[in-house]
Amino acid sequence: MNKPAIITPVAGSTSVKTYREAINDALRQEMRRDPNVIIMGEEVSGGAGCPGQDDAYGGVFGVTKGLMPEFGRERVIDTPISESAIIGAAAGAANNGLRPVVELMFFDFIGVCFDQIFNQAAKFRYMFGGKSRTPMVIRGTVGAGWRAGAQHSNMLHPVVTHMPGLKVVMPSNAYDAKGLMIEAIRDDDPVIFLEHKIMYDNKCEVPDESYSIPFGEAAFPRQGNDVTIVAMSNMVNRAIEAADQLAKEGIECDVIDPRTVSPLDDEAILESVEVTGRLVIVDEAHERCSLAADISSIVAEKGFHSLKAPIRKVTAPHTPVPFAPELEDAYVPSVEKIIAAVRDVLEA
Amino acid sequence: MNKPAIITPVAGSTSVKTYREAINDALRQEMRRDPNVIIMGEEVSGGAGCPGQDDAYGGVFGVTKGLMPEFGRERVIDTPISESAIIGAAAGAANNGLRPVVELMFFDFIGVCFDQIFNQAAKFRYMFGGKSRTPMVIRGTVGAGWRAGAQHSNMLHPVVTHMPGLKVVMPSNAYDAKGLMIEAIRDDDPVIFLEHKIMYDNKCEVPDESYSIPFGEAAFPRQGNDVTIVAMSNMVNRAIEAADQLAKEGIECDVIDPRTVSPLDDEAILESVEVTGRLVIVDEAHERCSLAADISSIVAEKGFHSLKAPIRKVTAPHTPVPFAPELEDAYVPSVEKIIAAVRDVLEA
Amino acid sequence: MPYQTDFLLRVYRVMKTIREFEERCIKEFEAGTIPGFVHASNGQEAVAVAACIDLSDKDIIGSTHRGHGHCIAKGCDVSGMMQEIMGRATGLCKGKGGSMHIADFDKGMIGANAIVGGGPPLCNGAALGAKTRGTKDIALSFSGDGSANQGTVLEALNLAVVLKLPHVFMFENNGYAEGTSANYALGCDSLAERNRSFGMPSVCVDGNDFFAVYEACKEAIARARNGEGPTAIEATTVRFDGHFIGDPQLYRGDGEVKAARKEQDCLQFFQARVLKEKWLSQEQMDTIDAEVMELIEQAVQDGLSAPKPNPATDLLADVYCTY
Amino acid sequence: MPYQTDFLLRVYRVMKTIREFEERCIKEFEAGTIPGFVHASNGQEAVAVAACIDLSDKDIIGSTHRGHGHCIAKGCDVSGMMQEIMGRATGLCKGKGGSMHIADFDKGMIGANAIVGGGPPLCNGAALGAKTRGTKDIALSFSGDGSANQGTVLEALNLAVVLKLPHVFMFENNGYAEGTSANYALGCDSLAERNRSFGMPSVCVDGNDFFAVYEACKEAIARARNGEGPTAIEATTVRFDGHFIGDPQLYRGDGEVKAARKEQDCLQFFQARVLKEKWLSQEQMDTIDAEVMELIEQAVQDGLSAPKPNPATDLLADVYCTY
Ligand SMILES: Cc1ncc(C[n+]2csc(CCOP(=O)(O)OP(=O)(O)O)c2C)c(N)n1
Ligand SMILES: Cc1ncc(C[n+]2csc(CCOP(=O)(O)OP(=O)(O)O)c2C)c(N)n1
Ligand SMILES: [Mg+2]
Ligand SMILES: [Mg+2]
Repeated sequence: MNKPAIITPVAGSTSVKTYREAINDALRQEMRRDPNVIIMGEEVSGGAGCPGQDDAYGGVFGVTKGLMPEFGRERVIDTPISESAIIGAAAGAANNGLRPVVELMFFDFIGVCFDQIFNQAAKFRYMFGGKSRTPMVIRGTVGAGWRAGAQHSNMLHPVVTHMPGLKVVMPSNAYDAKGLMIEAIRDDDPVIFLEHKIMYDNKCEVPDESYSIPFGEAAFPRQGNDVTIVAMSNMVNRAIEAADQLAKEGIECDVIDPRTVSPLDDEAILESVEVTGRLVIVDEAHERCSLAADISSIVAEKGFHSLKAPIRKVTAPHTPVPFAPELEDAYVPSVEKIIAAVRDVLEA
Repeated sequence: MNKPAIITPVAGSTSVKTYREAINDALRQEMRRDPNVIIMGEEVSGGAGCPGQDDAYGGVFGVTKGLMPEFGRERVIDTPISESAIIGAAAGAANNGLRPVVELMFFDFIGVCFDQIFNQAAKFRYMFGGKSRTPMVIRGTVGAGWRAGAQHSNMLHPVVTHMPGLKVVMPSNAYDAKGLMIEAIRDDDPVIFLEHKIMYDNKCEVPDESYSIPFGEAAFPRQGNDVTIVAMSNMVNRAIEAADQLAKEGIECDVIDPRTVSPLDDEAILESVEVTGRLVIVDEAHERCSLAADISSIVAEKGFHSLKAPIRKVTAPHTPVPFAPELEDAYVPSVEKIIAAVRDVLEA
Repeated sequence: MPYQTDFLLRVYRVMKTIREFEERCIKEFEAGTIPGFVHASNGQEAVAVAACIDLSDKDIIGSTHRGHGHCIAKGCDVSGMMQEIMGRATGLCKGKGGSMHIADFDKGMIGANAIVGGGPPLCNGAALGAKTRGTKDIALSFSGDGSANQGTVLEALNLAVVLKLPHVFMFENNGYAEGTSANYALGCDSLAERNRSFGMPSVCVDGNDFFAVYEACKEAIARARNGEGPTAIEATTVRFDGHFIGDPQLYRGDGEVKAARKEQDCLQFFQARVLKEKWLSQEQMDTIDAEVMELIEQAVQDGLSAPKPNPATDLLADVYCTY
Repeated sequence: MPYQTDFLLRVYRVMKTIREFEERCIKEFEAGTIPGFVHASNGQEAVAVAACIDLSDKDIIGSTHRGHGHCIAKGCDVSGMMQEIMGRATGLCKGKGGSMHIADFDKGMIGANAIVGGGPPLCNGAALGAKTRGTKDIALSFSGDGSANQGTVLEALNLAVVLKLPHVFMFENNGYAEGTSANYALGCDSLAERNRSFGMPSVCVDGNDFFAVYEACKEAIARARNGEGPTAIEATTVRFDGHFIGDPQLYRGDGEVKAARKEQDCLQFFQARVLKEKWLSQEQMDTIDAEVMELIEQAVQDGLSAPKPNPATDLLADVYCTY
């Protein structure tokens, strides 16, 4: 197999940017391009009504830093702690001419605003007979590894992937994060954009100019003919590490990063399994009704005849995320577990 | 194979009861047995503060009818329309000596109270190091077929099945509904009890006495060696219909009703597939990250070597539930689609 | 004369249209020509019309499960509505929405809502869109006495004040949320006071008196257009029918509904007032009545004869703008 | 003398314990012995202690992300707490909860909560449990000025009134929600008034004056025990540190924190008052200080030497009561 590791090479200068900077870049460039793009959420600027500095946080993870000074409080809106009102306001604004990018500081907070996401924004277009557009992006941080405890460390992408009307983006590196954010902002449907909080300082070469990456097109960070490994978000980086270690022993893994999980590039996965006949799926979410299960079931249905071995899922266990570092580290799928799963499917 | 169609036969008299009556029976018997069992929700009695009759509804589907007159407003509590406050109150009460059975009139309403379910009640025991108990039951109506539109017809069981700390019950008939409700009330963990709204008038012989059905034990309404069909809730009834039609042609289906989807009786499914080598899963939920995907992935991992054909999922499409009867009927998996899927896996 | 004749004629026509539309929906539902379940708003016409009569198509309203009246007041085509309620391919939402999900973006009607409390947060957004784009358009949300207790509505009140949004919160207090009385479910003594405590002007008016509601809305809408922020209005009114069509209404008092229909009919009040003041003549209203009856009859005939959706082409369509 | 000496000694001991516990958490966090992130409550001790000092182990409190003070005031073992915050197997929650999820059911502490607004609905339930079982126990929930805008809290206020629950709502208004000022996020002029508008007695007190908060709580708790329903208390106080430990606090004014620590220290106020009134002597407090320092030092040593959880046995345990 010989597939491009990156789908859309971009002309012009590049520079090393962090995942955080890449997203900030995308937001700034789109806000300059389109006055209807606004940002809303808690602390997206920070310092509202305070005696001290404005833009005190620029988001608690610093992703929106500097946007309020450039675009003003009219377009970078700090809100009270009222997630249902925030998401609802974004959806209503999207129905009335704006392209809001709204932040859920931790995506775990969908618990207090889920209706406005899956029952309202996601369903408008269908319920209303195709007569509405709801161009909005909901950014949220996901994932464990931050010692943030059970209520601030969930993935939750399976829950939104299940929902018709939503698109779900899970970038695994700074390059994809910028291109996919620009695509998300220009997309006319509600997009869930999930940022893994432990990747914010991950760096790579990122084009300085604006570029977008189409949804539904996987990337292929490693290529090989022995075993297919599908992973998303930060698990891609662990899958790559596993693949590189296995490569030393001559085991060649085909690592697939769907980049968007809804829509999902199932062709890319099926084509790869046609060659390898072996599939390992790595998902940081809990196992039950996970994306790992979803992808496994697609292959078990459409790629069954190319399968030479059982499909292995490497996921988090069916437990909340524990606080203690030793437990949390054991909770998150590790490189070792991925390697072990690859060996399994090779021996099976 | 020769497995009991019903796990726990009960002594004493039986009578024909509807799904609705069976659940009402279970609630009444448990409330008589245990003064700590209370019922809460909107219109669970009906008529609160009104000039007319009390118990005016007994739940909009009549499931809790007659309980308030017998147990009083202290134990059958009508609430304002505040689902987060309702679920939170139930969880807090469960932490303080009661065994609340709380009703979400339509399970779609988890959108406005999801945090109290998956982030609070479900996680207490683990987060608090095993030192808490939260014995509560959340009843909710699910499913399409009622011309109730996109916001009152979801299944949503995949979303709660994904969540550690929750148990998820999906009875397909009146007999199971009574036994599983009694088990759910006596269980010390939060239990999601999903009632398919178009089954309320379905009847069968139900023991008059109290009995409970253990969680995690499947039922086997039809047995056969050709194809395994796994279905839950009302889809079980369609699977049975499909099996009976196919039986006329000599195609013998092994129909498995997990009854509870978390915990899931995966042994029963794996054992059946060992014999049939062919699996069809019927799920009224949307396809992505569904329970059908979940079960498929379990078999593709643990039962791979017995598989003789691709695993077929028969699910609802990736669309909201449409209102128009023609569309809604096409949306819900039909007996015809199940039969076609069985033929597929036989020919594959 | 404080009101223009053509304004009063328009008001009467819309109120009458809503009344007859709902009464006919009840008949059709009982005849089995309407699938699912329907929440009729007859008895509450004055609120819907007073709130919407001065709004343009660019102004946005967000409605509830009991939304027919709001749609008609905002200018939705009654034939398109009836076709939608009957689940026809030519309905306002191509039959995919139904009674609880009627929307018409060209008319600034962004949707009925089957989730109690779903609308007000969305109307904040519509108001934010207008404010950010610098138009003078406003948003108006409808809520009931029951939905006033939903956290989403309470959050929306605060956010509207914080962002000074051009949003009028209209609370239709018809005394009931399904079979639960407002007196029971609202722990406060006065909803209007509770709304005011969030930091916005708030009044309570007789929702059966069109003119009382209209004057309150006029002030609130002006405030919103002038960038002075949100206003809350509680309008006390009466639900002439069940929570849903077919509701036995055991929770209502003996003769309560009959008495209300006789003594608290906003439409009768309107007629009496305009006749007494000699603002309109009986003839003028009779003419409108006849035209309205024809309009409704035509809408029903359109609905009954309209094509049903085709699963092969329609089931999977319009989930996304782009795939 | 209006207060018993041993009561005042107890109050001082608990306030001092919270202060030193938090100051030490800050040191330990900076030393890298505490994983994750921690929200310290130093500066707000008077509210926590005044709210909990009269409560029994059967009375329930629900806390927030800033919960250390509430835990200590309710009687949680500080060593068990420190071990939990350090993620040790012997911590109050076996290291699975951490700073934002400390609970101790034996002490009637049903949990800190990392979801803003998560606690008050749960405390309604605890209160309902007490009411239904006919005990005289009560529930008390802590909320902040920021969480006051979360719909779950607003719903809980109304439900508590409707069901007449023995629930005291304590709002700690420290002026900030992370880097957002309460003046900005609360659209209302007065939180206490907004709470009152839900239909319950509501007051605003100086949260830095232990005695002011204590008297308000005493009344509210008595009301709850007598079956007279909920009360809301807004206590204005000061956050001495960042939103989280390590917060640069750019949003605060120059010298704001320094001035607050100097001029608005509830602990200093308490000391000054009891000395002025001659209710306690400096010696009595010095003795307590020494004992507290020892207690905290011991807690930290316990925490540092306590065993860490073992993934093999602990990761999968305690998700369910029964499997
Ligand atoms: C979140 C949510 N909870 C409950 C319901 C069920 N429900 C539909 S309408 C209604 C009563 C609403 O009462 P009110 O707001 O007064 O409006 P009205 O029916 O009187 O017009 C209820 C409880 C719902 N649709 N959504
Ligand atoms: C639902 C939810 N939204 C947002 C957050 C993030 N967050 C944690 S604490 C906090 C500020 C809370 O302010 P306040 O209620 O005043 O409490 P304080 O921090 O002042 O003690 C925020 C926004 C959260 N944990 N949960
Ligand atoms: Mg009402
Ligand atoms: Mg605060």
